[in-house]
Amino acid sequence: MTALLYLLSGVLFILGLRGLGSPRTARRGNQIAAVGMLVASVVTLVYVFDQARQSDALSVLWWVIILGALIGGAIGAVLALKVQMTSMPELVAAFNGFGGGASALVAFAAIVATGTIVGTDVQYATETEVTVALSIAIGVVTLSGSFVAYGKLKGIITGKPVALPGGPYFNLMLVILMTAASVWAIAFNEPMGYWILAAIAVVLGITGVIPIGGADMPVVISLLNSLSGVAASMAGFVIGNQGLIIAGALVGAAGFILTVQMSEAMNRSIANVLFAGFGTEGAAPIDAGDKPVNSATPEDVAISLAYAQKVIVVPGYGLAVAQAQHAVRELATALEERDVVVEYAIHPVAGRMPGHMNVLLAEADVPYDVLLDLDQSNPKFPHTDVTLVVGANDVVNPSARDDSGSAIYGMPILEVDLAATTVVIKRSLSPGFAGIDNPLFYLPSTMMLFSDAKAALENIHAALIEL
Amino acid sequence: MTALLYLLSGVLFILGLRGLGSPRTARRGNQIAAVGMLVASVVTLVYVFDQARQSDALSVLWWVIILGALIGGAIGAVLALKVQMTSMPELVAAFNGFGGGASALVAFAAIVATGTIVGTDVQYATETEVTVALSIAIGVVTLSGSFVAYGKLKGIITGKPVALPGGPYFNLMLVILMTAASVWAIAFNEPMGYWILAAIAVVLGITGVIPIGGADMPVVISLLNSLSGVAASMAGFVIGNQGLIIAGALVGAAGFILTVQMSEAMNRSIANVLFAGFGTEGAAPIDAGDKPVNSATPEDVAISLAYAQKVIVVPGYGLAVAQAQHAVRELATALEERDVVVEYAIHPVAGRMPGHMNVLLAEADVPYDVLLDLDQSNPKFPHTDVTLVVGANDVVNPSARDDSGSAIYGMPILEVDLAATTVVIKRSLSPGFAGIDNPLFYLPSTMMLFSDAKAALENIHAALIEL
Amino acid sequence: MSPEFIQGIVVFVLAAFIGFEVISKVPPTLHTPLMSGANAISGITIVGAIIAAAFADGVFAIILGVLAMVFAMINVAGGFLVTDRMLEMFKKKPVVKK
Amino acid sequence: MSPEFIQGIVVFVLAAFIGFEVISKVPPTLHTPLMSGANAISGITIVGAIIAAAFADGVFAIILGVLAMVFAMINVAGGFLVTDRMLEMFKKKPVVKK
Ligand SMILES: NC(=O)c1ccc[n+]([C@@H]2O[C@H](COP(=O)([O-])OP(=O)(O)OC[C@H]3O[C@@H](n4cnc5c(N)ncnc54)[C@H](OP(=O)(O)O)[C@@H]3O)[C@@H](O)[C@H]2O)c1
Ligand SMILES: NC(=O)c1ccc[n+]([C@@H]2O[C@H](COP(=O)([O-])OP(=O)(O)OC[C@H]3O[C@@H](n4cnc5c(N)ncnc54)[C@H](OP(=O)(O)O)[C@@H]3O)[C@@H](O)[C@H]2O)c1
Repeated sequence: MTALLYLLSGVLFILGLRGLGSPRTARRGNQIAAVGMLVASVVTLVYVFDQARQSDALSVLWWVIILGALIGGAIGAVLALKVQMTSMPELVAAFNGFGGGASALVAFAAIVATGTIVGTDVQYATETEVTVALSIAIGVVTLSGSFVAYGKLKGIITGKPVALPGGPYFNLMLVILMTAASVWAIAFNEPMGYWILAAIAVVLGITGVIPIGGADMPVVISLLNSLSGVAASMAGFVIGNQGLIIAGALVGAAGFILTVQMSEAMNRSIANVLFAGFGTEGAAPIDAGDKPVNSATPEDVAISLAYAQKVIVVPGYGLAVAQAQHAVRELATALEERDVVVEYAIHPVAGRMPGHMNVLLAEADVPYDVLLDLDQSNPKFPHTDVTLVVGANDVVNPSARDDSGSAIYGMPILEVDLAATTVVIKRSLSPGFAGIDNPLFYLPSTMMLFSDAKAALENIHAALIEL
Repeated sequence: MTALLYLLSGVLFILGLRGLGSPRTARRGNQIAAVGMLVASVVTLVYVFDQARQSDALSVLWWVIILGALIGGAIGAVLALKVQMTSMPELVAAFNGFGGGASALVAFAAIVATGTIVGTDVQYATETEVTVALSIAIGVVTLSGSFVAYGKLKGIITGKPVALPGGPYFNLMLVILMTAASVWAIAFNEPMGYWILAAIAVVLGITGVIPIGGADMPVVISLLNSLSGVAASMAGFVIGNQGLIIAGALVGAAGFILTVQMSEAMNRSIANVLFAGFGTEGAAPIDAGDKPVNSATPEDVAISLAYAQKVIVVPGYGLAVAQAQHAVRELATALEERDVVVEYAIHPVAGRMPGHMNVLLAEADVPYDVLLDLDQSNPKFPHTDVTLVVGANDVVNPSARDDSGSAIYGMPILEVDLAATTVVIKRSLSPGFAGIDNPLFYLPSTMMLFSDAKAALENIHAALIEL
Repeated sequence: MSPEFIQGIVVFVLAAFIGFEVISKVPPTLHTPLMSGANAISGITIVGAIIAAAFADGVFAIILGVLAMVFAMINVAGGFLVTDRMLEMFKKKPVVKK
Repeated sequence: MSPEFIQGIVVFVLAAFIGFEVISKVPPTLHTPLMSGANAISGITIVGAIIAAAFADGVFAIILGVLAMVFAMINVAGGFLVTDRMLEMFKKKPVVKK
């Protein structure tokens, strides 16, 4: 029976994941998955109760379960309900780290137990010991890796790629050391080996993630999410629980495929993300030579917007970090009151993680039907009076289309240079994530407004009211 | 180990099925699945050998295995290599029937065994006996149902829907009787019940399929294919073999989804196919009243084709039954020698089963790149000089687009009426599968050539050479 | 229910989900070969047939065993061969003329 | 290898296939919520945490058990809640003006 109920929870996870794959059913999908988790938890509690009833030697430490659940639940709920939508990437990283850590702790609890945990003896079969080592190794790497990702996204740790001595070979060496520690633990029945394994895993999590640029963190988090699924699955082997094995494997595989798709959306391979040290956030301004730039004031921009018929807003990473999603929505409303038609063109990787911009604009109550994706918006730019680019750079760089020597050549872009007038709001001529210059800025039809995104939008709004 | 090797064969089946879903990888997918079958068979032979070695009481009847394999393999191979591509639907039906029958036989063998078949005792647990009943019931229904489908497709049994006394309730009653027989067999431990069950299942297979029209047989076969997968899975429960359970469930589900997709391609629901008795093959000619028809000779058609620049051929069911795929290809070649551009527009349900027309034209060596699907061909008809409709009717019926009262309203069609001239080759003004009149035949721009498809194409070809 | 039987249900459900997902969107062009290929895989019952034939005891059991082998083998051999024959024709041919 | 362990491998492989197939083509718009939702499901390790906490013997084991519960619960509660909060925003809003 227990097995069938775990299967039921697994089926609910499958249906939930499938639901999450389509906009109409996404919310319901998440809820179905949550019900699956509830089923799995209740089944486990009943199982625990039953085990204890059947054996006099066992008594259940209910207070440990309740205490842990209350503390963890409270922390999780507060974080989830308090977080700003712009901070979503780091929150997911943190949650994921805790999940990986929990799997490692379960494996540790299993080897620490002197008596009969889950009815098995302390003396495990070799294959089970291998899964103990795997849950610890993968779980701990997930934990420490996720917190480095968190730090990078939060700005506590530098977002720049940090070169390691020996590059990837350093991490390869750590993996070899971890294997050695595991062999020691398993072959010589030496629990100390597991603790050494965990210690090295902490280091690997750090050195594995630190060489990767801050803007690549979403891909890293997705990969770590896949790993935490695998860690859960391995913990399932340790305690002989198929519910864990099924759900863990499901997330492990789904997370991996999602990672691949995310890399593809950025026109990169996973290997390139993990090992290339791409990304130069905060790089020095490109030497623009004496190429002329049309610098504009908020008043200039307000005038061209006010007398336009059709405006398309192109939000980018800069809008997300400046938290300007509400400001842009308010400006759009003011324009609509003047009968200007305003739409938004959303590049798949605009923002801090794929799909992030849609979340941000949804938060600011931008209606779904004025959000255009890549294929919908590109045919519209030639018929657009003013395109307002807010803190976007790479995703509107015409070199990706025109210059086969460019680092981002071939990446799909929003062709804002085809609009009659393009306004670009950013703080300087600094390059974006890819670290390359953008010919768009020097076009005669482009007006540059050098300012923080939020301040700029508010100033334009103010100037518009004055008109 | 055995379990893991069966898992490997299951994985090969999954990869094979996935490969079959895309044109580039389809052949390789089938080969991968065949390797999976080889793995499963070898693993089973080794397992059998091993069981016998371990127990003195068991000896393996190798000759039974070899004899059966040789006879079955020879029959299967001869049928597969000899069959004409136009007879594909009935061959798949026959193969499928044998598969279902085999599963039922396995279940019977398990209950007949007086000693130790597969190491278990004759006295099965109740749940296992339920699966015995299910494999017998589903397997036998598949067997007899498939052979009725075979007969209908072959023309041995009438293709017309045959109304049953009581309609679907008759079959419902059979299902209830089968349940009663199973309960008798299981609850009272009475093997006779299984034989009665099998006898009623033979009837249900017949009465389930006979009310369905001949042209709907492909959907029925696909559904029976799904059932034979389920029967195999149930047989897996009976003999406690997970290789069977996994592969059977896989095919059962895949076959079911395929059935749904087939029905959708015909603009119908599965329930409509199974219970509506649609289809009136061989119906009396529609009374065309005194609507004028342009009747043409092969010479007339040859002239308009010869002086066209662009011709699109629309093959239908009539081309398939007349086996005219080679004749049409030869005519096209002759036209190409006269610098006429010839392409083919393939409706998804043109032919005797979905996708069948592509197989037939591929057999006749028509190159893949001149085959247009629905979306590719419809924009081309307005720029086409002559459209040559060979034995197609419903799929080119403009009523599906124009007449909201029509039985096929909403079904996607090939809009051949938009071409400058349309030539329709068929034997009479009889309706097609849907049994409704076709306004296309009475258009001023339509020429009707009343003849068997193959003869007509050969006559046009001959006339073309004379020109 | 015995643990083995429950385990059977677990793998049955999981495998069925895979079947559903794998055949999610197949172009109608391939429906005929796919049906034929899936039919060949349902010949997996050959595994059961081998076991039934191998350990048949008594004349009647032997008859059942032989028949099961014959039936299953027709499905397997015929199914894979005919699917391959069909798909071989789909192979991109060099466009000879034009 | 024990039969249970082998059975574990079987369901692992099947479940992984389902994971691959289900997330075959998801629009980038949903990548952020999907990642967050998948992350919540990986909190399934709560099952292990409950068992570890329930049968902990000794102070050290209790500490591990409490920590495992806290960690897993943060992941589960936080993960599902934040995903729901995000997706709630996606809900089609009535277009107020224009
Ligand atoms: N979304 C993802 O999941 C993801 C993940 C990894 C990588 N990427 C990569 O990130 C890039 C995203 O393209 P993007 O065009 O959105 O961003 P981008 O190319 O990184 O450019 C963002 C621009 O925003 C400006 N900016 C930063 N803070 C600002 C503020 N407070 N106010 C105004 N402007 C500000 C910066 O210029 P100033 O410094 O001059 O202000 C910068 O040039 C792509 O290359 C993509 O491949 C995306
Ligand atoms: N492909 C599938 O899988 C499938 C399955 C089930 C149902 N269907 C249904 O079948 C129909 C298929 O449309 P379709 O346009 O291909 O066929 P159709 O509408 O059935 O018409 C076929 C026409 O071919 C003519 N014909 C028959 N034998 C001929 C011969 N030897 N020489 C020349 N003409 C001959 C018949 O007219 P004469 O008698 O006047 O010659 C008939 O009108 C659709 O309604 C579809 O929904 C298809």
